[in-house]
Amino acid sequence: MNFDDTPQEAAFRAEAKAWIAANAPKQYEEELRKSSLGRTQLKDANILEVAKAWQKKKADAGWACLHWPKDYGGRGASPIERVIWQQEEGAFGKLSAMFIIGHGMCGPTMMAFAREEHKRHYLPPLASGEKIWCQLFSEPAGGSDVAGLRTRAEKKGDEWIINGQKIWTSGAHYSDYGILLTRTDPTVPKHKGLTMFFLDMKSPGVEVRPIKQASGQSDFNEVYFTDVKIPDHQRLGEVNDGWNVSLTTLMNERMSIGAGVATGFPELFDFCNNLMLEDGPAIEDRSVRSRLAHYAVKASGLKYTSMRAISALSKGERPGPENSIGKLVAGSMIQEVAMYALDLQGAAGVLSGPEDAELAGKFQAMLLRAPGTRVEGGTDEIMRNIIAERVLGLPGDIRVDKDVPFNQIPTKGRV
Amino acid sequence: MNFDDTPQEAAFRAEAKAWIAANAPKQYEEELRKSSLGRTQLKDANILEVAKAWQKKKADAGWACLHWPKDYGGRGASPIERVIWQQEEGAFGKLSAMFIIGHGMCGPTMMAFAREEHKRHYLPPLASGEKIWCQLFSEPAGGSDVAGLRTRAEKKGDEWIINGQKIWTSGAHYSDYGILLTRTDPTVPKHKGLTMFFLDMKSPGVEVRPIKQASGQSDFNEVYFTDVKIPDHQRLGEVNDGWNVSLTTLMNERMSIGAGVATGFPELFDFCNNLMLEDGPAIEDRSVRSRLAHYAVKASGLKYTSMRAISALSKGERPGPENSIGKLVAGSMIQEVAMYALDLQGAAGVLSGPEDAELAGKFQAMLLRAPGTRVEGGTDEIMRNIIAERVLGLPGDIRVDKDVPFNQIPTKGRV
Amino acid sequence: MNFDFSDEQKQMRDEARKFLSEQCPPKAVRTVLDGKAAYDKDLWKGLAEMGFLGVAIPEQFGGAGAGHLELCVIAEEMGRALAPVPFSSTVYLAAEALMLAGSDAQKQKWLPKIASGEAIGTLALFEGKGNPSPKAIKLTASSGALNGTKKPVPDGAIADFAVVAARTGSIGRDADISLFLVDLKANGVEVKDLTNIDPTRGQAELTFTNAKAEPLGATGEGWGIITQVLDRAAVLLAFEQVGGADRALEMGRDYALDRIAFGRPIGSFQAVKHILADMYVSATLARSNCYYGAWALSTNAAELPEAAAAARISATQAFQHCAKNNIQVHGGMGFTWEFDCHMYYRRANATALGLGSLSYWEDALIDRMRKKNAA
Amino acid sequence: MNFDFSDEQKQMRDEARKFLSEQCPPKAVRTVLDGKAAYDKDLWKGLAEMGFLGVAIPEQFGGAGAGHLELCVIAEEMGRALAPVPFSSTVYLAAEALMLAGSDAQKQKWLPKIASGEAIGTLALFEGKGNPSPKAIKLTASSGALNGTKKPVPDGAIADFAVVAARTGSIGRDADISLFLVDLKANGVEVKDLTNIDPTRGQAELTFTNAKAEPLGATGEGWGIITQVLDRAAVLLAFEQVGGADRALEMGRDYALDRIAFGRPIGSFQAVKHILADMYVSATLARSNCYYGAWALSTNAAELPEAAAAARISATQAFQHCAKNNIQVHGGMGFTWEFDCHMYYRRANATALGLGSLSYWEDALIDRMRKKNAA
Repeated sequence: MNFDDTPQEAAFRAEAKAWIAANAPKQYEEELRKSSLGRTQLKDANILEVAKAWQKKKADAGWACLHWPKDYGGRGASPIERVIWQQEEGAFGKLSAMFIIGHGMCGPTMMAFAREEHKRHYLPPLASGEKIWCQLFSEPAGGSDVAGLRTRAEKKGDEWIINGQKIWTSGAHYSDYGILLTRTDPTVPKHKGLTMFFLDMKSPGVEVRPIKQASGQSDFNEVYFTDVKIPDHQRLGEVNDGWNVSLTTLMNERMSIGAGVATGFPELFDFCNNLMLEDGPAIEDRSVRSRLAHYAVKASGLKYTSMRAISALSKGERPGPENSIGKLVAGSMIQEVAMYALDLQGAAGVLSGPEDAELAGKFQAMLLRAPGTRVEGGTDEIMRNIIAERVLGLPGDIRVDKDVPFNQIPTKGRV
Repeated sequence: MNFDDTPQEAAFRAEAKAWIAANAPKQYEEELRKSSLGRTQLKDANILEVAKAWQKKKADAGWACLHWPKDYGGRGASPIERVIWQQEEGAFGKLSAMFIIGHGMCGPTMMAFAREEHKRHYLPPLASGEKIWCQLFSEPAGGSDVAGLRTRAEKKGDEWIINGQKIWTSGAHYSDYGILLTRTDPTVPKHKGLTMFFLDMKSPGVEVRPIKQASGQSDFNEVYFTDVKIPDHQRLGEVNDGWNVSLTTLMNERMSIGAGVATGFPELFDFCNNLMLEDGPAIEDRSVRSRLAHYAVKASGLKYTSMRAISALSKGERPGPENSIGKLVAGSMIQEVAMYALDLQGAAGVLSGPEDAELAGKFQAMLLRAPGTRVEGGTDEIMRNIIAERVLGLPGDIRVDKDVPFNQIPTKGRV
Repeated sequence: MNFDFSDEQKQMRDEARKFLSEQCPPKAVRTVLDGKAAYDKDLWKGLAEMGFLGVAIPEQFGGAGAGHLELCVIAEEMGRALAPVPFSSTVYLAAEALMLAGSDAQKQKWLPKIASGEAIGTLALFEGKGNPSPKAIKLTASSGALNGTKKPVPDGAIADFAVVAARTGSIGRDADISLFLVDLKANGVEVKDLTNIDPTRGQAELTFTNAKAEPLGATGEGWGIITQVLDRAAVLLAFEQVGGADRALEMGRDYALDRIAFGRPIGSFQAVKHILADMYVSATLARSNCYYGAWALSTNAAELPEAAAAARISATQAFQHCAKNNIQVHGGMGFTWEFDCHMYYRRANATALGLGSLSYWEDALIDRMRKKNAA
Repeated sequence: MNFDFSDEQKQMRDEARKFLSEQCPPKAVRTVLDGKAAYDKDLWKGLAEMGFLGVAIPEQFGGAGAGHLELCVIAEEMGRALAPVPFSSTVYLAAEALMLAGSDAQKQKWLPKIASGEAIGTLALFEGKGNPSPKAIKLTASSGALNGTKKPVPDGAIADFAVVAARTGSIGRDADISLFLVDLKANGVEVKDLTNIDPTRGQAELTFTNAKAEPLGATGEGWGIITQVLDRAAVLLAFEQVGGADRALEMGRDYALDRIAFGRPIGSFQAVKHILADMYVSATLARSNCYYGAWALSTNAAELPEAAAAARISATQAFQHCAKNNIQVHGGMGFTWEFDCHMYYRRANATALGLGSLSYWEDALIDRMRKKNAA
């Protein structure tokens, strides 16, 4: 048991470290480091442009999408090298946020199901950040039940005509391409009538509308499709086999480990370390200490769970349910942490304006963003189901819609 | 909004108070008051005998089973008078523990379904505590799924022959009679093939074996039936209508409100008020205070919920789900409280012997008894289902065994 | 015993609910949320006309003279509807302070205007972060003039007058604090609106520079009055919180009944059922604690300090719990600006802090129980 | 980085598991539970023969000299099997204290006997209720003789020797505490067995009346040694706790798969599934914190105090959580003496207290993090 690199790993780390030191946009490092849930922005620059420039620079030097094959814009690196890169990239890694969907989900799906010429054409600019991709699965009627989607794709000649609506599409407003899951046969049970495509987001008939979130920000979009045409050669996988294709996409999402999840603990500890309460320093108050300890061991537990997963990865083992655990624990924890930080501020905890609020409103922003963390990418309840079923081997929920043709499943609970 | 008695209520209270003052076994009052979850015993007397004597005295003076008709040994009192009696009886009410099943469940079931001559014969000695009754519903295969019971009753002439096993029968070892739910038709869906009886617990073929609980005590029994004969006139309700009969029994259980549930809070508050920690009085430690406050408002919330229910009762309204809330909240709370009280004792918290342990091991006994409180009379999960379905109107769980003949329902999860 | 509101009080609740459902639908709340108005003036006027603003103000001062139980049932409905008006600052804080400590002339001047909706009042207590404490008050009063800054002051930007806590002694003990009445439209008062997590209820910074002020109550008795005002406001605000919690629970329940996933209403999944059951439990416990608080408030019982703290804690927990899990039951839709869930979440978290935080009241509760126990 | 045990260590774990599943089935645990034996002598002997008792003791003192990572994997298996032997007192407390502070002669006298199973040792620290603290130590040492009472002393009734913390200064500061080695079979030691919530691990009261004792470590350095011993034992006991938590989770999972209610395995109900999922989460977080503790222990890292506290807290929480909810998943059957669930519940709650309570370690963790932060 050790935290040491192997000689190979050490060499790789040294190379990465040196290149980052020479090339990273240092002027934003401090700002990126301090950003936390609810607000990653740069004061004096457009974060989208800074991110694209950094990604391009990485790609030109062979540091983009490290685990992808070289032919498609990657480096052919090992999983552990990818983790080392992430560790060294540090705060600059926050600039990759807008590429995560494309690199983590769309790219792998293209690699597994697209034609070779498409791969050579589309993947390198995706890796280099010149083109941004989004993922179009969720629908208003879907939610946790992804396969309940209703967006239709109908074949006309060599083309498919798409009509419907997607929701929760991160980055659709700045995306160039997207992968799209559609219903091609509503007369069969829901998992059996789906087909996957990729499409140009600039196609006629695609309309992107930002969703204003409860926090007041807009990280997500609705995307409307009106008679959008997609050529059949942009189909991914067989007709009506889209569910299996989407499982590849979602499985790849689970592969990205080691990035760490935001728990809010470091911020809270730091805050309490500097806070004076009426009776003395907050950090000397035993009720504060008890709460801090409670959160501390969750945060460290997640951190070391992630390290165990990285170790397993470096031995070639498949990742386990670490991501589900991380999301489940961190999601509700960051919400509690934010509430507690406001509590410690007393009545002034309501203030959220950067000039008047404690720490420029960091915890207030966290509080308002937190409800989303317990939902996005799978609700707490779905995460518990995943752990119960995939890890513990418990039976799946009873599926009343399993053998029912999709168009006969009820759509409204009360009449 | 007030806590005042009406003139009638005040008169009733005065009468009850005076009678209790003149007649209650005062010598045990202090001991009864101090007893808490996990141990209600008397040092120098057999609690069963003391309880029977007190019940008989009450019955002779017309203070037993207040809400029952006078003809059956009661007083014909109003629900609010019953509550007033309980308030005045105070710690002596703990002596009624062994009669609760008989008075709260068996008696009302007999009143609703037995023949008139049986009622006149059996109910008065039940009210006076001369005869003790038990309830024989639960089975090893049953648990939360009461209707999944397997004890068979087969008709032979004017008699029924009973074979099978019951479990979790409180007081079966000192009971004279019992009400018994049996399966009379295993070829129909499970709720439709049940029949209810009452029987003499001294009947040949009835064998009672105490269950040793996790706490080391034995409050419950297994009861085995081998060719036990019950005459048909002891049937309660129609053949195969036992499920509906049992619902009457269980509904009456919910009617008994106002008795209050044990949360452990008063004991914990008292303990912390007298405890010195290394740095000073426990009650001045802010982490202790925070924990205490958390429990305090749950305890007071339950207390005032119960008072609201009593007020509703006195206006003739039906009791709501107060019992489910009380059980759900108090069950897990008393377990946490016990763990916390041990925590505050430090390493010596493990000691449980009356001579060496803090407060004679009160909290240690509470800890070991507590897991039972989250299960007996319906698990936490069943309570949440009841609240969700009966109060909030949410759909029932999906019932895979609903229309399946009982003898075709699987009995083992893994083969 | 009748541990419940009377039929007349329940009737008043029904009236208030009906009035608010018509005059204060979510759309009206959003007008203030979106910054299109500082508060809902029409609603404020309507509440005055209904007699709700002065329900607990004696008739001789222009109120209905009904009492605090009536005010509790109205408070619950205000919380349910998220009414975007300065009700809590004016009615729970300013009016209560006046009724407790005001001279006849002061009551005569302000209470009728409160009841009629002509005057908005508030309590200027806090000076930056921290909980209620005499030590934290630095603003000074001398020769009837105030100097210093208060923040956050609820509804401070729209208030006509404020009860201001000032230091009149040297150390910061209870006896060093006195209260003053200040006309906020007069010279020497600078008002700055502050952004806060619940834009439907404003917060402001008030800077006083030789601002003219008249004493409210005797010099050196300010802290005692504040403590009483906070206890009384704690009960009333707790009713608002319970109203909000109940509504959040209803929204979650309704959505769970209507929304289909995996071919069934999501409310048929135990995970969702049990979230909602737990919300019901916490809302019920809070309501019961609030009823006890209402009894203590309405009878001026010796138990009020303890009852107020219990109601405040329990209602804060319940509203936060129900508001956040209402979003959870709604899933992604609950996290959109379009759905109303976040308005309850914002209000729940804002009301949790306004009179001092949960930790503060927890500590206070045990302090009070301990003193009672020792007595 | 290899944040995992080595293949050899895992092999040792498999051996230990196999050995314990054969030599220490629940029936064997029940023999001690039911008071038919003070501990399982055959098992103790077997553990010695397997080399498990001396796995971290250097070869020169009769041990295997393998190290503390190896001891961690064995500790986990001991916890899993609820081994009813004085392993934690002898190996984590007495042997660690000897290795840290013993003279060569002392090590030579006792360590080989520990490794061979001939001697049972313990640490006599507590004097009634309370957590580890120099102030709480009243037992005095003068001229090599001890006077005073220790309680509870783990496995005190079966131990051959004890490391005893005594006051050698006047006030009760750290520097007033020294350690002594006492032969418990000698004159002046009175032993009383005490009933405790986990009868599979004994607790005793030791009364010393002019009992002969030899110093362990320098005078006045006792508290520093104790702190180190407790940190080391915290990591090792945390592995026992994680072993127990894992087993409780497995028992619950298995029961949920087998038990039918309402026509389906109870493990198909979300309420039950999610209880088990949460148990898995807490057991996993605890395991990861323990691995970090194991690394710090095995490398004598400066991070040990912080890592030990985190492992202790996390493992205590996980074992209590899993043990109590294993009973819940079992329903009524889980509350019978016949089922093994309560043995894990008893052990979980007893191990939560042994080295100082959860509150104590929570406070210690933040103290340590704070100091590191300030440094």
